[in-house]
Amino acid sequence: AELKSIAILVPEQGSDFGWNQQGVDSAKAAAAKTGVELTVAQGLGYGDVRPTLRELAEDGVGLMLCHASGYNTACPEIAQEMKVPVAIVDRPDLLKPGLVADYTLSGHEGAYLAGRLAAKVSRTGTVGVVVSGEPPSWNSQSAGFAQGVKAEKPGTKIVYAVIGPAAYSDAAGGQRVTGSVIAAGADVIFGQGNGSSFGMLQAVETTKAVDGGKVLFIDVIGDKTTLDKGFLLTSVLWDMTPVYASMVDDIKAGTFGTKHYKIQLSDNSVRLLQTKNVPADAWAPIMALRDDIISGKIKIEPVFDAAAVRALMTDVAAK
Amino acid sequence: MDMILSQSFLTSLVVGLVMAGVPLLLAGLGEQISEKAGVLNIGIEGMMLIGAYAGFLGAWQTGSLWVGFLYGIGGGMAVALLMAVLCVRIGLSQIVIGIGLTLGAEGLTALLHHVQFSRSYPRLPGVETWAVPGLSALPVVGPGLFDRHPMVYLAIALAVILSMLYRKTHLGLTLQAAGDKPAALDGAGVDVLRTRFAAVLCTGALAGLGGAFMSEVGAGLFIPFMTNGAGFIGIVLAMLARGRPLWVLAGAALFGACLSMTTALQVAGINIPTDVIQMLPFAAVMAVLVIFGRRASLPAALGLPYVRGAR
Amino acid sequence: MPAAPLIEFRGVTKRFPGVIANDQVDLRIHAGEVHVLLGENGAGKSTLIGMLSGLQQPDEGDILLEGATVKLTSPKRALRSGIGTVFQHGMLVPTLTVAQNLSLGNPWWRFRREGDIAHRFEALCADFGVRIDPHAITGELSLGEQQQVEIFRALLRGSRVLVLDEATSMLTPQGVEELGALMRELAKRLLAVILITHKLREAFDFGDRISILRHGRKVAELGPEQLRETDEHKLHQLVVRSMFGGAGGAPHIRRADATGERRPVLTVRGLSVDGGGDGRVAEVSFEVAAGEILGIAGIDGNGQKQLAEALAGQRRAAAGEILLDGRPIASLDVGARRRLGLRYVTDDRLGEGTVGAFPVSTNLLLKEIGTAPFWEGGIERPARIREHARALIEEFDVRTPGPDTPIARLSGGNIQKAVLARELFGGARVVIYNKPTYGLDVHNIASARRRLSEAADAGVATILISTDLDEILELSDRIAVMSGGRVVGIIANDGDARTLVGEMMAGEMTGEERAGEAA
Amino acid sequence: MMVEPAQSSGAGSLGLVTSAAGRAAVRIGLTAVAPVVLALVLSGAVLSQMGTDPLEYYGYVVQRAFMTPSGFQATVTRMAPLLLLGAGLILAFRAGLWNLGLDGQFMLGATAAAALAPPLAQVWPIPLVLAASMVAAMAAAALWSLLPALLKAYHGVNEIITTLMMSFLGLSVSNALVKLAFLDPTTTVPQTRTLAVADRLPPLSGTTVSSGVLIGLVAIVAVHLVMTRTSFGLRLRVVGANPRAAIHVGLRVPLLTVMVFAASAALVGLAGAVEILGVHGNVRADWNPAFGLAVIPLVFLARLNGLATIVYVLFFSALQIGAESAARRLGVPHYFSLVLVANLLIVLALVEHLSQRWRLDTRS
Ligand SMILES: Nc1ncnc2c1ncn2[C@@H]1O[C@H](COP(=O)(O)OP(=O)(O)OP(=O)(O)O)[C@@H](O)[C@H]1O
Ligand SMILES: Nc1ncnc2c1ncn2[C@@H]1O[C@H](COP(=O)(O)OP(=O)(O)OP(=O)(O)O)[C@@H](O)[C@H]1O
Ligand SMILES: [Mg+2]
Ligand SMILES: [Mg+2]
Repeated sequence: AELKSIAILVPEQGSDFGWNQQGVDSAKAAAAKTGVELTVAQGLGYGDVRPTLRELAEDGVGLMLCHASGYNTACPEIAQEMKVPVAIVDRPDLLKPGLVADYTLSGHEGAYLAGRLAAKVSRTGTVGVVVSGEPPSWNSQSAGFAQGVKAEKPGTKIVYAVIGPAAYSDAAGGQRVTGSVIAAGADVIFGQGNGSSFGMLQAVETTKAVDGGKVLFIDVIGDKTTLDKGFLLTSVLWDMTPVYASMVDDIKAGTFGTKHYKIQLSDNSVRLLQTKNVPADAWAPIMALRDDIISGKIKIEPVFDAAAVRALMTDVAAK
Repeated sequence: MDMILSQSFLTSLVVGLVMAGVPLLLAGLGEQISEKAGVLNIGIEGMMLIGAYAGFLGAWQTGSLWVGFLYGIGGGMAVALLMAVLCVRIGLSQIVIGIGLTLGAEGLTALLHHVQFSRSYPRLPGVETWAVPGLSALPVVGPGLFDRHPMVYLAIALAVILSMLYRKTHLGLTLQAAGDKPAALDGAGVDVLRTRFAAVLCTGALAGLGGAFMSEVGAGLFIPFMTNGAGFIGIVLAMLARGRPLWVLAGAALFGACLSMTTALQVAGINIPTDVIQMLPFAAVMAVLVIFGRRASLPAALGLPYVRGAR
Repeated sequence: MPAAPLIEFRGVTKRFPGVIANDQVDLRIHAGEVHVLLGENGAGKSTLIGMLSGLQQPDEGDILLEGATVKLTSPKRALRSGIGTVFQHGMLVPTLTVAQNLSLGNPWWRFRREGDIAHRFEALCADFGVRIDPHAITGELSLGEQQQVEIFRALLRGSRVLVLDEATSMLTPQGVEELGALMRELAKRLLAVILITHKLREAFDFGDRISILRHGRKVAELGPEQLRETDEHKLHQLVVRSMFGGAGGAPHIRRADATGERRPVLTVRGLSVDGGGDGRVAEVSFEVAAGEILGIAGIDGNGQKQLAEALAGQRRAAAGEILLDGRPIASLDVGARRRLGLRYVTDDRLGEGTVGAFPVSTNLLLKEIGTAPFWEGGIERPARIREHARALIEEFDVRTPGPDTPIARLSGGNIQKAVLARELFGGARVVIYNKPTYGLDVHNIASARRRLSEAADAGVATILISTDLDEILELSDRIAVMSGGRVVGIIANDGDARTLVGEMMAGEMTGEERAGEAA
Repeated sequence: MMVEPAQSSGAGSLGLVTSAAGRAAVRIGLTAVAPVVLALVLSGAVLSQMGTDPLEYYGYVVQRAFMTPSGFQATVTRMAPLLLLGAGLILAFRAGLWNLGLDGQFMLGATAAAALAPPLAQVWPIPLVLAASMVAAMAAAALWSLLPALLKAYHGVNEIITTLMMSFLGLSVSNALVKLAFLDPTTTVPQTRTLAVADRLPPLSGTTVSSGVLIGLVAIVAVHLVMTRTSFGLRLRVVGANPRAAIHVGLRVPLLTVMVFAASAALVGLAGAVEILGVHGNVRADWNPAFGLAVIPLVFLARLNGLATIVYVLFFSALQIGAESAARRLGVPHYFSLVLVANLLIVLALVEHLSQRWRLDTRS
């Protein structure tokens, strides 16, 4: 089929150095690569997006990228109603040929590597995971991270804390909770959150680890290097460009909605950010592990359930 | 489990309590001044938010937290000025205007943030703490409570000072008369409107300072909607405290402690879902109300505009 | 002529939307005089002194203090100029102590020195032979005490002019006497006292000079010589004519003797009510027969209000029985008692008797909400409601632009007429009146009393609670006196009732003695 | 100019004008149109500060929200929960009760409906499922209001504190319920089961408008009529306007208080149900549209008049729909609509005050 323009819908402004920005940037890159027009609908919030979807469909958009797990009920419904293909996240079960495709994003492979790296650089033998909420994509990364830590140094403790209900914007809460996690011994923080992740970063920058040394921060999805003041260890970067580009190709080829799209280490759609804060000798072994994962030598199963994630943490902590 | 008992962790819980509690304390003390004087200041959430934004802006532009606090106070007072003119001077409904101001402040700060900071997310450098000589050497509470930014001490001192002012000077009497029987205060030769006007401005100043503390010290940055209902909790604290600043202090500490506890339980690996733990502070307040819920002695003229000689 | 006046009003005019409250008023107030302002309700008395106390500013004219024009732009200015005012409605903060109230008005940063002010207050009290605890919570004092506190407050502030707006309306006869003595004492000490009252008796007893306002204009002034020299009856006529434009006073209504054995309609036995902080009722028993008026006299705050509310069903009784036509009703609520014919005319018409923002028509049916034919199946029938209102407005001569006017826009007297209409309408068996003429002018007082007695003549068992002894004596068949929540005696209203009641009110006779005597 | 004082019954009625039509037109012009224009101008200043042409923005909002079929349908659909929330608020506010716990009650209602409807739809006929879910939602929200209601009615505890606290609590509870009790096991997303599109409240024929809007309209008109035309409404208004008079005339104030709270919360809960059954189909964890703070100004703007509330809700829905679209085209975040509503509220309150003063001044 012919495809002239696509649209991406994101809940927050596409300038958050995270989920939203990465989605918008990737969509831009994919549109440029495949030669289609892109409409960006950002800051839509977590309410009802049906009006926007209908409007986009009326405007002749040929593919709508619903880049939020909260949109995965509305988008397939409107796809059906308006006969316009949509791509959603976190609902692989809703696949529908020609209409609905899923690209559940899981950076668990990258998070696993981050976990290995964290365990390597931790001096105190304790690392922290701070999240603002427990959506599936974060759960799988939290789990991946814990598995990585465990694999690298089984004795390492993992402290896990969720900030709270309104935590997307709770920057002060992010700082407070991260501060407590650092005080509980963590000297590497794996942080996932939107606005609150800036609070986590702030805590990392301004709090000393229990051994008096520096605390390092591992970010997810986006690249905050330009904002870094020397505390960013790495980031599990996502790049949806290949995903979006192949969606466009699939629509053109008439095969849309027949397969799941993934981000993964193998095509660099998930990768670990190398910063100057990574010790020189630590990077090479991590890259070797990456190759093992790609080759299938190491298998990491994604864990999406919050309770299972917690079990993983306490498990580790109990050792 | 050992980390739960480690000194540094316990300290961090005290720190968490202080960080969460101070903005609530300032907001509660501020709201209390208005309420005493008979103005139910529902706009305090907006005042905090503007204070948070202005405080961050000031600190970020000048590099000085103290200048930031002044900005925050100014921001809060600007909103309060609007409220005072509309509700005290003109006598419009305090609840309507309060909600309007909160909405407006939410929208405005989110827009300003979008225009100014959403591409750079600037953060402030770490906060300089000031250790109270002697006390800061105590275990746990020493570093947790007595090695903080001076604004923490000032906020706590403010509760004590206000409590003393209310008891020792005519401030408390004047405010109480403005709230309980404004006509009597007027008859005694004190301008009721001016008293209430000043009270609302003080509320704005304290709420703005609380917001500024949140953005400058609590988070080190500004994020839209970051006050997250702290102002409303301030209203609740002020109402529960029935005019006594030290009760606001206790209430703010309780709330802060509950928030700290949620972190503590999680870090301890106690597997209760976060949402259940998050209910703690609110459930605590409701429990207090159910158990001690006698007729809350709110000022008789609370919420009513004063018009001299009205019949 | 006396020396230059302390205060002088020169051509003072004050307008309110739709009313000229004061019209070119000239008035001189001299030191050492009690100057009485008379005038019917709405004549402009409060407005005039409002300008003196800084609450309002004149639209035209000047106020002079010792010959010099002053601008009294705020209560503070007035206080500084030595003008102390005791307003019609109390002006103390009920939640503060007396001493705290006295120190109100200091700048907020000053340290509190309640000890000092308490001492000075006590000294002043002693000077005038009064005892009030400066550390008592003001709201817990009696109204008379609160008023004395206000007067002393004005004196403590060094006032040279003391303004008392309807200061006597809340007081008992003794209280009035005491206040009169206090005023005379103040005048002796060369203060100027301005007294506003509705009672001519007080004006003649306490006043050195009387000014009469009518429709905002000063229509007469009687100096000390005139007051001394003119014959009392003539004086009375003169004043009444000035106040009301020659219409004369109210006709005297004396009830036809209504003694004789009649079946009691309302029987109260051993009724006790916990009043909380504000007065209680203890073991009260009495009966009222059809067509009978039982007056309940007593100093304000001796449980009358609690008794009335307990009878009406607004307040729970702690013990005792209430029988209506022999049927116990103590467990019934207000509505059920009303349906049985028990009605209550409250003394607080604006505070609880009416909903000011609602139309007259609704207020006339406020106690019948939901009943047919005005509501059918819960649905309002506006035409019938308005029709009902028109009829009552007509019958009770309620002066209102129409049935849809919010009742708060009516004058006090007309609001009271509407309340009377509501309570007397349809099958009233027992009506409890609580201070039914409080705050009304002479005309309205007369018409309210006439209503009350006509209803009684038509067979309504009537309970008349009043602090106005004259009213009780004028209307009642029997008189009960309440003191400290008890009925200390019930006597027939005959020749020496005034002295007996006065003695009981003053506490010179115990309930047992009284009961023995009355039996 | 001579203007008769408007006849206003009750605290906030919109002075249903009885005087001559011309005068009424002038008054409406001055008190309704002028403030809107002024608020638009003030907010427009904010827009132009952000480098956007206000006229273009407003034009675009009107165009999208009213002139395009899908936009208008979206506007009308968005009205449904707001109307129900407005109805609940009018009921409470007219009775003098500050029910500020809307968000918690709304979410509990929504959660109850979302928990019940999908499994029931497997076994019961759909109309019955929808009705049962709505009843459950109303019951859940009403139950949640019981504690504040009882505390207010029998202990005089200020309901502003308790409803706010219960609102925060309710949000946590509904979240916990979604994540722990009513989780959809077929997906990793923490949300309830989804009610199939075909099983939801049917759209108005030929449109995408949820028939929830009819429920909303019926509810608010019913509340309006109850408050203005029935004995029950009058009793509530007496309680609201003068609680002491209510006791004096023998109304059972505590009972009425509890009833009003329950009814108000039930309507709010119904709003949640209608939003779920008509639009969303499920409740996601951590979802909270926070309609409360937006609706309160609307009912005040409408002076607690049900019919006027419909107009303001329409205005607000249009603003939201238009602003979402304008955000994309003109780059103005939709937060702008908050600024506009706040401006409108303040300006209108001010103008109303001034016009009342002016009315008094011209009376003599
Ligand atoms: N604030 C006001 N606004 C409008 N009209 C007023 C106001 N105050 C007084 N008036 C009107 O001015 C007139 C004079 O009122 P004022 O209170 O001075 O009378 P008064 O002689 O003290 O009566 P009363 O014996 O009832 O106390 C009345 O018609 C009154 O309604
Ligand atoms: N606050 C007010 N604003 C405007 N007008 C008022 C106000 N209060 C009273 N009035 C009007 O002023 C007039 C006088 O009021 P007031 O209560 O003093 O009546 P009055 O002359 O004493 O009558 P009555 O003898 O029946 O009590 C009335 O016509 C009333 O409508
Ligand atoms: Mg008067
Ligand atoms: Mg009068």
